[in-house]
Amino acid sequence: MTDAAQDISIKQAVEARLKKRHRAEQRFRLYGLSAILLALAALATLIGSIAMQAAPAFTAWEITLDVDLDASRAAPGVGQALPGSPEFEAAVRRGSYAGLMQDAMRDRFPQIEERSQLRELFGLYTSVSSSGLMNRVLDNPSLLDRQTTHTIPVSDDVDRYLKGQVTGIERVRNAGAAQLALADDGAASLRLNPALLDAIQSEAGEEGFGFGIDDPSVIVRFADGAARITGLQGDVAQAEILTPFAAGAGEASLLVLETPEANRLISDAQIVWTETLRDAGVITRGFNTYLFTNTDSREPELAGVLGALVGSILTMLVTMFMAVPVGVFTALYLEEYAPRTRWTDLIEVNINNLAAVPSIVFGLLGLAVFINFFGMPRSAPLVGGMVLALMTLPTVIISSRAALKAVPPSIREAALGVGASRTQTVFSHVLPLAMPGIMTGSIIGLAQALGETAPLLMIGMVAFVADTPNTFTDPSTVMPVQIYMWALNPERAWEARSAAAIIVLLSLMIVMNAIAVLLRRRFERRW
Amino acid sequence: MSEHIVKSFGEELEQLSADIARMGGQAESMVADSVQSVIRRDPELAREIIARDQRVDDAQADLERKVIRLFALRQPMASDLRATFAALKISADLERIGDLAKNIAKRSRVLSEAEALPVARGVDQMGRAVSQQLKNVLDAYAHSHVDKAVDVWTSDEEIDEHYNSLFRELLTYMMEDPRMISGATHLLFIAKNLERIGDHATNIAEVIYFVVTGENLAKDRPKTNTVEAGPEPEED
Amino acid sequence: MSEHIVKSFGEELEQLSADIARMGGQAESMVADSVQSVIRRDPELAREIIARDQRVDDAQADLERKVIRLFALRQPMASDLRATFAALKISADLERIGDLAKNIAKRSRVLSEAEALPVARGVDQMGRAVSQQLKNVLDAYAHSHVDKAVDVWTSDEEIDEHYNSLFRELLTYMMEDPRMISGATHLLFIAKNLERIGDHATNIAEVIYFVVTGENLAKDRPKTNTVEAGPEPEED
Amino acid sequence: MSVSHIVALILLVATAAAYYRGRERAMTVAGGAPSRLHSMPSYSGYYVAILTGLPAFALLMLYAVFGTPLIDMAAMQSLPANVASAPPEQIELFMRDARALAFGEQPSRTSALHMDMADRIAGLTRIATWVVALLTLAIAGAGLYLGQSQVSTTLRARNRVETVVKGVLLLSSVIAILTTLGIVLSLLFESLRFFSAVSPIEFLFGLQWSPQIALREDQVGQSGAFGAIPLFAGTFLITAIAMTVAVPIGLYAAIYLSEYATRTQRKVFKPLLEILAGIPTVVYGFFALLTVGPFIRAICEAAGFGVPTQSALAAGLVMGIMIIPFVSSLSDDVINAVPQSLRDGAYAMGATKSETIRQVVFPAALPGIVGAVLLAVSRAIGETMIVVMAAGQAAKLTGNPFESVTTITVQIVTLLTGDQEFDSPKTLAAFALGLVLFIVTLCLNVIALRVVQKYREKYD
Amino acid sequence: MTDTPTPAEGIQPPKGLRAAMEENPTHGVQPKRDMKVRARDVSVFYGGKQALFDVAVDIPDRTVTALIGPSGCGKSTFLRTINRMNDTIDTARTTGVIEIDGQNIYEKDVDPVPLRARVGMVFQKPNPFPKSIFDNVAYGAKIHGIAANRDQLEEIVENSLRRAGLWEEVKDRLDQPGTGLSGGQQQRLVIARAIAVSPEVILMDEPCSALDPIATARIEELIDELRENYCIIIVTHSMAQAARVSQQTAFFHLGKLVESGATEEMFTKPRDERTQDYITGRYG
Amino acid sequence: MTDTPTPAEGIQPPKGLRAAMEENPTHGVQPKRDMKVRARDVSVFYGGKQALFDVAVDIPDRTVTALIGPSGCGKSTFLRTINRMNDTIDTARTTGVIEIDGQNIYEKDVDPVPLRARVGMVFQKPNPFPKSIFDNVAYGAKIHGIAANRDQLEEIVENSLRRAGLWEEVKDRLDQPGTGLSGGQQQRLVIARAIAVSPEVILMDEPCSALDPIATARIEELIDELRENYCIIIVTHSMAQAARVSQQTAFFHLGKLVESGATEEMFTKPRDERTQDYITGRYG
Repeated sequence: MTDAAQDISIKQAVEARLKKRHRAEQRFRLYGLSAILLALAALATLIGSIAMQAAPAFTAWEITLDVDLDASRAAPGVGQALPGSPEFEAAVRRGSYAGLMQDAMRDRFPQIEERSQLRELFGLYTSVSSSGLMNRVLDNPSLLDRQTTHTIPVSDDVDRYLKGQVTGIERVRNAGAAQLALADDGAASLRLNPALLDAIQSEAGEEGFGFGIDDPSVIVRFADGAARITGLQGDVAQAEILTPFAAGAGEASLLVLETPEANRLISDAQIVWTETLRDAGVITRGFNTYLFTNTDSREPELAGVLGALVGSILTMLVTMFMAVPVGVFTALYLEEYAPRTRWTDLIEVNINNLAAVPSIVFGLLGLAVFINFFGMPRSAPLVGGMVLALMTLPTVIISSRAALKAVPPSIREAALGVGASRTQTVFSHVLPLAMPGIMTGSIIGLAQALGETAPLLMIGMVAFVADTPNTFTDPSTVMPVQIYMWALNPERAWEARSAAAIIVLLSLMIVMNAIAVLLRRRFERRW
Repeated sequence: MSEHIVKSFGEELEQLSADIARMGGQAESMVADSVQSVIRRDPELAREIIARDQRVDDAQADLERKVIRLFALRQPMASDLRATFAALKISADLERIGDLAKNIAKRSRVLSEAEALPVARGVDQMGRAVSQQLKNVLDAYAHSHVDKAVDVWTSDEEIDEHYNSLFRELLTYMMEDPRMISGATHLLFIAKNLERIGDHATNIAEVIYFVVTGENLAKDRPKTNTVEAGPEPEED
Repeated sequence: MSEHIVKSFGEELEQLSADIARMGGQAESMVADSVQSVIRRDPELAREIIARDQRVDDAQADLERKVIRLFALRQPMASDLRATFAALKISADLERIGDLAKNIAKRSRVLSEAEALPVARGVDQMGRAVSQQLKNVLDAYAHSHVDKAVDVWTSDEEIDEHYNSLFRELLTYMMEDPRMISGATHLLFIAKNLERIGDHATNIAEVIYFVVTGENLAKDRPKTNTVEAGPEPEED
Repeated sequence: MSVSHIVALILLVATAAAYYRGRERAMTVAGGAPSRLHSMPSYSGYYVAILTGLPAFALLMLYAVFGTPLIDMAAMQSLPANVASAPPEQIELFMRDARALAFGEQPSRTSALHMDMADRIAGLTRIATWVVALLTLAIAGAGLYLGQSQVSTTLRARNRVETVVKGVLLLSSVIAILTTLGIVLSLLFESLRFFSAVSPIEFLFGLQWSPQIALREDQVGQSGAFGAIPLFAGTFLITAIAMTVAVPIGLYAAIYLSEYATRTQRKVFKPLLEILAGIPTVVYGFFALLTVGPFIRAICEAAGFGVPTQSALAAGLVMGIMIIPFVSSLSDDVINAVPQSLRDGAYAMGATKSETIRQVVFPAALPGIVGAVLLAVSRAIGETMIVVMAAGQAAKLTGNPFESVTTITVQIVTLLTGDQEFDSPKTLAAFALGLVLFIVTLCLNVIALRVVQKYREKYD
Repeated sequence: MTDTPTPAEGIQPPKGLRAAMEENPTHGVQPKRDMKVRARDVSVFYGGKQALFDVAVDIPDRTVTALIGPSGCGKSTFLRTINRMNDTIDTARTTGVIEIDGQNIYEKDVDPVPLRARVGMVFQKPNPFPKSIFDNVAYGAKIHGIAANRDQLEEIVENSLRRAGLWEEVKDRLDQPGTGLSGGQQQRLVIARAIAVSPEVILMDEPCSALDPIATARIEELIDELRENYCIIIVTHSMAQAARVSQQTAFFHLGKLVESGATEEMFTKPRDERTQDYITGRYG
Repeated sequence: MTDTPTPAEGIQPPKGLRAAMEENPTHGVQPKRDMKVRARDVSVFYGGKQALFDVAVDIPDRTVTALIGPSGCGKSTFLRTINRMNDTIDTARTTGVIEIDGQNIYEKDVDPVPLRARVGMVFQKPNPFPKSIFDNVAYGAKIHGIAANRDQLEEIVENSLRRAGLWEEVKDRLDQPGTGLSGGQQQRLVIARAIAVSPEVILMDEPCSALDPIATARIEELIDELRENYCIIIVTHSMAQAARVSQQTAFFHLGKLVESGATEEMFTKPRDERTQDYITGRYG
């Protein structure tokens, strides 16, 4: 090879291939980068879509009513019962708060008298909300016989309408004058001035829709009233009155709802009332505190995560106090004490396997052993925590072992070499050095457990629980299960709720992981 | 003994031995030739020998340089260390032997111009004995023969006897004929030189013993002649 | 130069220098004393000197052992290597100087029994010159003075002149009075020995030059006397 | 605070005191020079504390676990014969009410018999509590005495304490074994009950899965159809889709991260990918159900054919995304474990980066990567929430990814949530499915772990 | 060079071997003197594999004894039998007798923990605890209850650091982590830590293999100083190092002790052909 | 000893240094001869830290040149500039000029990939690929497309293994994994792998530090044989090794090149005080 000619030919051979090789290099690198970008795009889509779905759930439209807490209706037969006494409480509980609120509502729309219309009107909020008012009275008896304002969330359909999720809306204010023509048979006709007519036609005409039940609704509002146009003849429009007019004519404004009434859960009339109430400042938008202060509910607008959150915390406590000490002790035993025998090999293989056993199998274990065999209560954080502890145990053991392994043997040799016993070596050198790693691993394991759903479904944590659990044996649910249950509800309002719950859960996990990362950063030691 | 893993180290050590062997050969021939130049009164041979000494000197300087190099670069151990060390010592002895032979040659040139002295046979005999010693000890070195080296070491005595008899003979001549004093003095020194060459051969024998066994030959060499015995004090 | 990190290595090297210094002192005093014993015709002193030589020999053997040990255990490098090597060479020279002094002492014992020769002054002068050379070169070694060593090396010529004149003088005596031949022969050898001691001092000077500079002194020493000049061939 | 709580508190204090007592004693024995002792004084302290506390606490624990059943048993000795011969469920109910009465809780019903039993239980409990309390304190006292009298310069307190510590650690490690044992036994036990009703052959090879039929006993074909092949097929289909997504993306991502990414890129990308791993599966399910499913449907409708929102493809895609970080981080570990020296070796030969990766790093890491992929497969098979929410319920035997399919895990969830009779084959079928799931994943895990372990040994 | 024990004082061949060696006059029977460690028939098995075969050797006090030999020759294994560090390896099994001051440390009732305080050990890689310099040195004294109070402890720490030649370099930063020192300093810290419990024997397992020549030289200098007070046994990969620091050398080969004796002898005239080959770098 | 280049043929001090050295007669200006590698003003920075300062040195062909110096002196860093291995470290930046056969390898258009085929490298720890012995050696030839067919490839593999002195040991098991060989054999395998692409320069970064003395001796022997055909540059921790294998030595200290010259000169009469101190083991 010292032959110069050969050297040159080798050089040429090398040069000849270079271009091809560099192109391959570029390609390969591109694949790698695309893979990462693809994965990140998926992440972005996931987070983005959830955030978008969740965003509306963090605000809530509320209706504020002036309620007259007449004692005869709010606390019938209260007599002289002292506030706070059982008699007082019983009296208040007998009170008809729903009625009081309906009265307050009716005061807003004195024109409405029809029963069916009234039912629709009261459908703007959920009647269950009236219990809130009762609780206020119980807490503050001085409210009795007074006028007070009470704020409740509007119903989910109204809420969705107000957030623009139900239908597209076109509003034309001061569109022109309108005059009520005749209104004898419930159906009415309106005389519209040309400007208004133009406006209606320009809204409707382009798409050429009619004014049937399957067409977008065109509503004319003036003089505190509103009517939905059902047909046009010259400058006269047939209309269905939604809210009676206070006067015969007025400067009208137009409301065009793109989704036909038949395709939505909120009626034209409800929309009109909602609009009216909003214009009056009775319906306002605020931060959705219900999401955090309420427990689960059948009504989306009232449902909150508090119960599930407390359930999760209780469950995690059980998991933590079981999995972490046992896991760390096991890791210590295996890593520092156990002689390498068949027995320890078995334990080791076993632990590694457990780490990869599907979580649902742990659920089956919990169901068969804890609930059926030991007869422990279903749906309880205690059982849930135990099942999750068993599931988390391998993670804790493995990460603790990794942390212990990362402590260089030289430290052990050093300690043994100066005459420390095995236990002294372990507890005064190895364990403290491994502690940050153990903590990090444990927190990550707990965070995983926090997000775990499947095994808890097995042990009945899927039940509907309307109370906040107080003890480890109370029935409860946990965050991920709550999300699962909400997500499976058919009403569209749950979608946002569960997305919001997801955001809460993710924030919780982010906090835990951040602590873990911080711990790792703070105490990371490179050997 | 096995070979060195690093061949060049082994080669360098062998090179040292080879250098010693070559130097030994040169020194040996110089000794034999110088005695011949005395006996044959051959100034040409003498001149040639004197020129040859430079080669031995150069060889010795070269060898010394190699040994230092070896110590610096190879750090020889155990037998290698002893061999290296021995090469150093033997080369010094050989260089001295060369010098002594050169001195004999120089004196032979002076003698060849003066009147001949009737001691040629004695010088010849002594020269042969010394040459033989030298040859034996170099053979012992070449083949690492301890026994042969010990033989040389013990038989130094013979040469000392040659020297003593030659010394007495020369003194007698000088007293008999003062004209001969100058020549006899040179012969005296020649004899002395031969005796010294014998001593160096014994030194080499000691070194060989050390190389092979790692031990020193006992200090009390079984020398028989005493200081007071002859008219001549024993050097060393 | 800084200290060795491993102190004991430094100590061992210093020990070598100290050993050389002590040997040098012993050799120096032996040379001076042996000349005195010739001049003062003091057989007692001579006997004592002969005994003292054993010490120098032992010291040299000991030093050689230490050097081998040092090579084996410390693998000296660079200046340390040169110093170790130098110690080895200087000790060999000193040992030879001791031997030569002993030989002078032996001859002085023989001489003191015979008739006195009138060359005491010449021997004395030459002895002093040689002793001075030796002293200078040992000083140069102790203080690593290259210049001083080079001085010694160049001034060897002086001693050679002393020797030549003493040689001629002695030859004259011998021819004049054959009874003196025996004594004069011894004196001849004594002068020769002194001249050799001077040569060894020059050798030591060369070694010192090598230790300090790492270079060899040029081979062509500026010697003035030529082979044919005097009646005596120059030993090299 | 109950007597037991007070005793526990006293015991705690006594244990702490015993520690100080033991240490003090050791110092006294040593005359102030601890080096004369075999063990340091604190070990004597621990030793005495252990003797004092451990047996006593053990007794308390035993009482807490077995006390109630023992008392019940003792109380039941006096049950009238007619009650005693009642079915066990009724006795159980009766005892529960009696216990509730005894401890002042709300019973479901009361009777004289109930009151009688309640009195008996209350009395026995009071006696037992006091006996146990006194016994506990006595044991603690004895331990304290024994312990401190043993303290001497030659007492091997350290060795004894360490033996106890080791014992505790050993006990902990047994729990992991017990868990596996629990899984195996519970699955096996219930599955055997299932197989006594449905033949394993039918279960494993049957093509029809419709367990819903068997709701009422008088229904025809009450055993329903328990042929699990459609479930296996559905599981396989979804897993295959998931792996098609996850393996290439995960692997290339790992390679890019470990070999190409600059330090800043790595700092940004890696945690982002890890976020993907940390997201709960229920969130992925939600995503699949409400975003991916409708999206796929929309695309298909645009392309002219109708598909259901819940489809194998939606579930598989999302599961694939979920598994990407799993594959990438395991592969990243494996690739990083390949020693730098190998890369240096290849670079020094003049290999380009991609050549180094493809020809040296990847082959070296292959066993580990195979292990990682197997683990990912096992994970995909066992994944529950995504498929429950996004794959549908239809037990169809199909290879069309746009159709809705069902999987083993979906069926387990379906069968076990809601009201259930615990001995109907429908419920038990879930355990049989669980057993299959466990065995399959176990096999995958064992193989994967073996492969990974072999790989690790190579570069340790 | 000054007070090297002569071969006669050095490593004693045990009785069994003496007969074989009496031919060699420098290795004849010698009166037994000040032997700190005596090993007889020491064999070590790792699992089913025998790593050490019937090693018998006597190691004198106040001397540095080097164990040399090619990789896997058993020198480290033998070193670790002397403080029973092999006990910490599950599969290791040691047979035979090792006496320290006449007491067999492999007897049943010997607790290896206090034994390791008597027999200190320094490892290949410096392994200070990730604690302060002070705590590193004080650790042994603490667990063995050697210091009665803080003052005593401080005294022990200072003394040990002084002896290890580290005091001047670290006295102003005793509270800083020991892991922040340079490699050579760390190794001296570890030696100080070993000294702090006043061991009788110090074992060193290739203590300089992770250090550069200058740090190595410092450690060698330290070993040389410590020799006056301890029985030091050092395993080294480097023959040159064995030559420099030790007075006694034992050569291991294939798990057997081939030859032992004064270092000077070993490096100038080894008796066994294998030793000779190894030392001079020949095929072995 | 036989064909050592004299100092005059050896490492040439660059022009800048020559003036300073002309006092010393053995280091006067020499005619430029057969210099394979020329470095000028080479500095290396790791992040903000400068690891190498303006190194200027000429390295002759067909010679072993040793780079020595205490830990962290920059010797390995310099070595890695010669085949641009430092490029693979993100934070490393190299300035200055390194010429191989007169071509500056740090010029913009120089592709490090073919460069590394010309400049082979052997590392501290033997790093055979986890492939068969054959594939290990064939690797370079394959990626660079050197062999036209299987026969040529086999020939290249055999030749390289022969040159690396490994052929006899492995010829019967070429298909077995290279990682199954012993440490010393692995290192020779790696050398064979480097040779297979016919490099002109071979860099070795402490190639024996992971090996025992016997394996080390084998590698040194191999290096000595390879010298006839290659320009070999070796970084070594061990001065003794530098002395044994090299003809030229360069001494680095604190990132600077202190002295370079013939090895024999360096080890018997170094010119710089720092070199002297380092080589003789004095405080430096």
